[in-house]
Amino acid sequence: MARICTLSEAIEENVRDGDSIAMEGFTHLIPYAAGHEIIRQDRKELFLIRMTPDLIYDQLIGVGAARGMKFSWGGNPGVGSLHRFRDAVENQWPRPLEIEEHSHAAMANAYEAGAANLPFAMLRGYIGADLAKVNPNIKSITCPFTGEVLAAVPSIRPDVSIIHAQRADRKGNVLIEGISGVQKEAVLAAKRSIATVEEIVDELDPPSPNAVVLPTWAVSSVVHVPGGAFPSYAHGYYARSNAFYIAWDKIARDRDSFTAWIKEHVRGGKPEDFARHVGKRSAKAA
Amino acid sequence: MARICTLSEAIEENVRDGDSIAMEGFTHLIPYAAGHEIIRQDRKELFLIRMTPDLIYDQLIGVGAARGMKFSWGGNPGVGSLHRFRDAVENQWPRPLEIEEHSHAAMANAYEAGAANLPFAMLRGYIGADLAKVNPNIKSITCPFTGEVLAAVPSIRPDVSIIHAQRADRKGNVLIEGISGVQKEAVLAAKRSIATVEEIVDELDPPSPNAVVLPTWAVSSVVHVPGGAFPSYAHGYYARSNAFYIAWDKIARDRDSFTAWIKEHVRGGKPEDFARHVGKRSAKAA
Amino acid sequence: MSIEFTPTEMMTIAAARALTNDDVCFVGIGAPSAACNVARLTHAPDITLIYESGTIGTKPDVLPLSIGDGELCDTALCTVSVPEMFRYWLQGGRITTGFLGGAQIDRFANLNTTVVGDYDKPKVRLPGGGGAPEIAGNCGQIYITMALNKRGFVDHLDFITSMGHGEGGDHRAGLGMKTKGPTRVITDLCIFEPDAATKELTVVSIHSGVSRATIEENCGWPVRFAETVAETPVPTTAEISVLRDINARTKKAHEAA
Amino acid sequence: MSIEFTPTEMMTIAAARALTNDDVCFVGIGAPSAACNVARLTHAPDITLIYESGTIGTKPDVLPLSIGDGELCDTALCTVSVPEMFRYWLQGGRITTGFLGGAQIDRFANLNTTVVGDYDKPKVRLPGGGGAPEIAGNCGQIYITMALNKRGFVDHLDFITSMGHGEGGDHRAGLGMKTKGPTRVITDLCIFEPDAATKELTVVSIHSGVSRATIEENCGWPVRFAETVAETPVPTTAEISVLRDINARTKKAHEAA
Repeated sequence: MARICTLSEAIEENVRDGDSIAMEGFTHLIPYAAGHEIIRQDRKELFLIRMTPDLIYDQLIGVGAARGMKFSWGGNPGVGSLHRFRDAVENQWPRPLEIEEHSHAAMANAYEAGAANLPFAMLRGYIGADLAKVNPNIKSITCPFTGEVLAAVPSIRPDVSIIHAQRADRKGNVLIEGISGVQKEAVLAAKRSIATVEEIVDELDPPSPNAVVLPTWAVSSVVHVPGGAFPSYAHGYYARSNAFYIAWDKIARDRDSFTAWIKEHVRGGKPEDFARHVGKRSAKAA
Repeated sequence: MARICTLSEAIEENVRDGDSIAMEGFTHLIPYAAGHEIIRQDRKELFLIRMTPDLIYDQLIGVGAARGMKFSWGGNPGVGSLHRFRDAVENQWPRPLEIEEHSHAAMANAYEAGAANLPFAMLRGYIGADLAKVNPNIKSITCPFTGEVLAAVPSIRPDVSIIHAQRADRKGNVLIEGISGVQKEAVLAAKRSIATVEEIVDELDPPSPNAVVLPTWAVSSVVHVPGGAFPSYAHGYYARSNAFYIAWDKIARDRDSFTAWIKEHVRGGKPEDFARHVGKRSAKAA
Repeated sequence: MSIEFTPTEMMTIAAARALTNDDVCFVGIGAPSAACNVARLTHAPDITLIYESGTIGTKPDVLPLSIGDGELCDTALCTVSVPEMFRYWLQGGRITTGFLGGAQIDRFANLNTTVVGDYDKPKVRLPGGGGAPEIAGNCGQIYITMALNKRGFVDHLDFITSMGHGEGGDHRAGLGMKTKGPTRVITDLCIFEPDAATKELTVVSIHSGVSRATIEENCGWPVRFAETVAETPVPTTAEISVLRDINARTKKAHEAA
Repeated sequence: MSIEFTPTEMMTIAAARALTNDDVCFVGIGAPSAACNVARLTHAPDITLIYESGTIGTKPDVLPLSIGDGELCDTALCTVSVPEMFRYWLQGGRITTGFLGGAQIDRFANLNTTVVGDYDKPKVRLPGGGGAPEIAGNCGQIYITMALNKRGFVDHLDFITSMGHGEGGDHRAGLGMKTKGPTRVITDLCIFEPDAATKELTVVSIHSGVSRATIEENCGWPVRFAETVAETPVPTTAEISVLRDINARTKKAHEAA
């Protein structure tokens, strides 16, 4: 059974120094509030896992919380570079960042294999691509029936996975709606997991028997954090702040302006601050 | 784009003598009307694929339409034996039936691998089980990262798959709701596919963005056959006729009574006959 | 006051008692389904019941005839595809307890539901394994419910559909299986548990009014009894009435449909 | 009457024209997204657009800034998980046309979006491949849109993120790839297609008002021209107005949000 608790408690209990951690959400439902709490609690030596590192990992990398990162596309979507990520890789600032780079297909398959308790994933992929030459975690496997050769990658089994979702009920069952990305897989592949949610309701009342639901016994902690996905979005609650994504380019381009932003908005902030984004943005919600 | 046509046309165009054919539906949404049309059109030498052969394949086996069958559980659920299946295996009546037997997990994974265009599926399975000794299509594969040994089975790639679903729109997009089994995988794994549906509507209007929908360009033919899943059921339309499943035991136990039943209800029947089961049973619908 | 009850009722209730509120249970049809739902309607209201059709957290009001009756989906927390059920939930190691039965069982709790006789020329062709081979391997532990008689409890299986403790001892662990396998076999006459070392099924509890001789007469191998054998507590009024109520509702529903 | 248009507008419209009603199109962000939606709003109303976030059959009213904007899900036929998108739909061979762009391209339409310089000590760390390596391999064919300039069209790639025609000739088929790979590269100055035999990119159509010299000056390798080179028809009033309308709506939406 998931424990319903505060964000501070959830991070305290589930995220440890040195952990491999997956914070997922494919553009949608990115758990920003949880990312900020990890920075406030000063976690160190994390190995970050995420298909699209996005601003959330740019922030964790920029404060020096990460020893390494496994990823498949490290940009600011539709805007440009992740400057903190680039600064870490190009200039080792604020510290070197070990990278393990894959394609989206490989990452998605590796999460899927992790959820299915398999040691590796196979795919028709990486043919003619140089990534296989620089990443020793891309190998091959031969079909025992046809002799075909396929790419193989290790499954992803994070110490902890964190997601944001629309709703949980009071037992801790969690509903995800809209673009669901790899969140279900990330939670099921992990040893421990946290779901932050927009609302906690009496009845989950999914819109269809086939809705994306994580049962309470498959999640470690559930936390009520309205607006917790800002500047990403929550389908049915608030829209993506494309303006913030555009603004981030300038904030993150410079080490000092980044550090000042973190000091003011993250170290000086709290989970409840995210709630104001719901009101501000709800007019755009579906 | 799927062609919306009659059941007779759909079977005529998509099902050929000698085909490997998957008719799926896990207790729910079993495409019985399509099975009857295949018998009426006298298809021969079919290789039947289905996790739970159920009454639908008991009928096809009993009329001698099948040369072989790949399956994982061949009983009348909650009732007992499939007598026509047993008669074929035990006494070669009306003809011998080649069988390829798997577990549910292996079949489900093999459909999944077929949909994903992979040549084989792997699973943690069959350990200590004798099936691996009698089925040469159960092999093993070694993880290139951990050295672990997993079971491997060929993916399922039917010539044609047939399913029954709740609704299609006029473009041929198909919605499945409730217990969705392996139907999506069966359709995507196949060269050709038919969906019979309870209703054809102007707007599909799925209840959630994450509903189970097959786009029109992933299906060959869509056919309006109300009641087409009887005596199985269609969630939201009519309930399972448990009474018919119980009655089948007596009908199928004897070769003559089986043949008489087929003559009267299948060879002498038509797809429109299924519609009466909707009215009769709609009181039980969800 | 004494309650009248049948051996089958005793078997179902003994199986129900083995379940707890924290169990996530992979339910088979027949006796397991009755036992799991009696547990849910008595001492374990928060138990999670999963049927292999993909229904998670289901709370049926009548027992399903098939593994995928509409009732299971209507009352479930959610319903997933069958590949997802077998991949993420069963193989994923998320199920604490699996329930199995079979046509035949041997002293190491291996099960046969495939054939009597030779596989290629069977005397009796049974339905086959369905989910059993991987339920046996991937659930945290396995409970088995079967009526005790010589047709079912046999000295030698013609076919091992799903592995229990194999040839006993550490055979199972030696094949790399990390789950416990069968930890309890609940019959209409008694309850067996595997011996800690040899893994041979051993009678640990005898149902009220049953003699050791009756157990021995109905089992196809020389029965071992534990050093201390308990008497299974008789069904309570509440247990019996919940079981009979659900059976009555089920009968009515299946006949009507 | 002549219409004023920019080279970028010409590029987008030329790309849109390459698409048909029957296409099932895997859409990238930026120029591909504009081209696909212009096609949908002009000559190909029934085209199926798929974004890698899992949205199938989407009909956005404004262009998404990211690959997973809410607009894509709101207007989609359905939305699937990302593993399903990459397994059943892309790898499943269900996509007829994939759209790619990149930081760098070579004469065999291989693309680099990973690094400039050495992989371990990059001069510029680019975002990486994302979906590109498997889009390049698993879609029926690939269209590429990129502005033609020496920074992007280079003689040698530092890193092959996604394979086009490799070293040319039958290199691609020799690696077991059954899909066509890049069949068209649409730039702001001209359109390239791979030579049937050598697979080297060859100019087949030049946009109105552009000289061969301009193309040669902006390309990092000696440009080949097809025997017959067409002049790309200028945008129609309808095409331009659809493109400008959607760009205007998009700008307004992104600034507001």
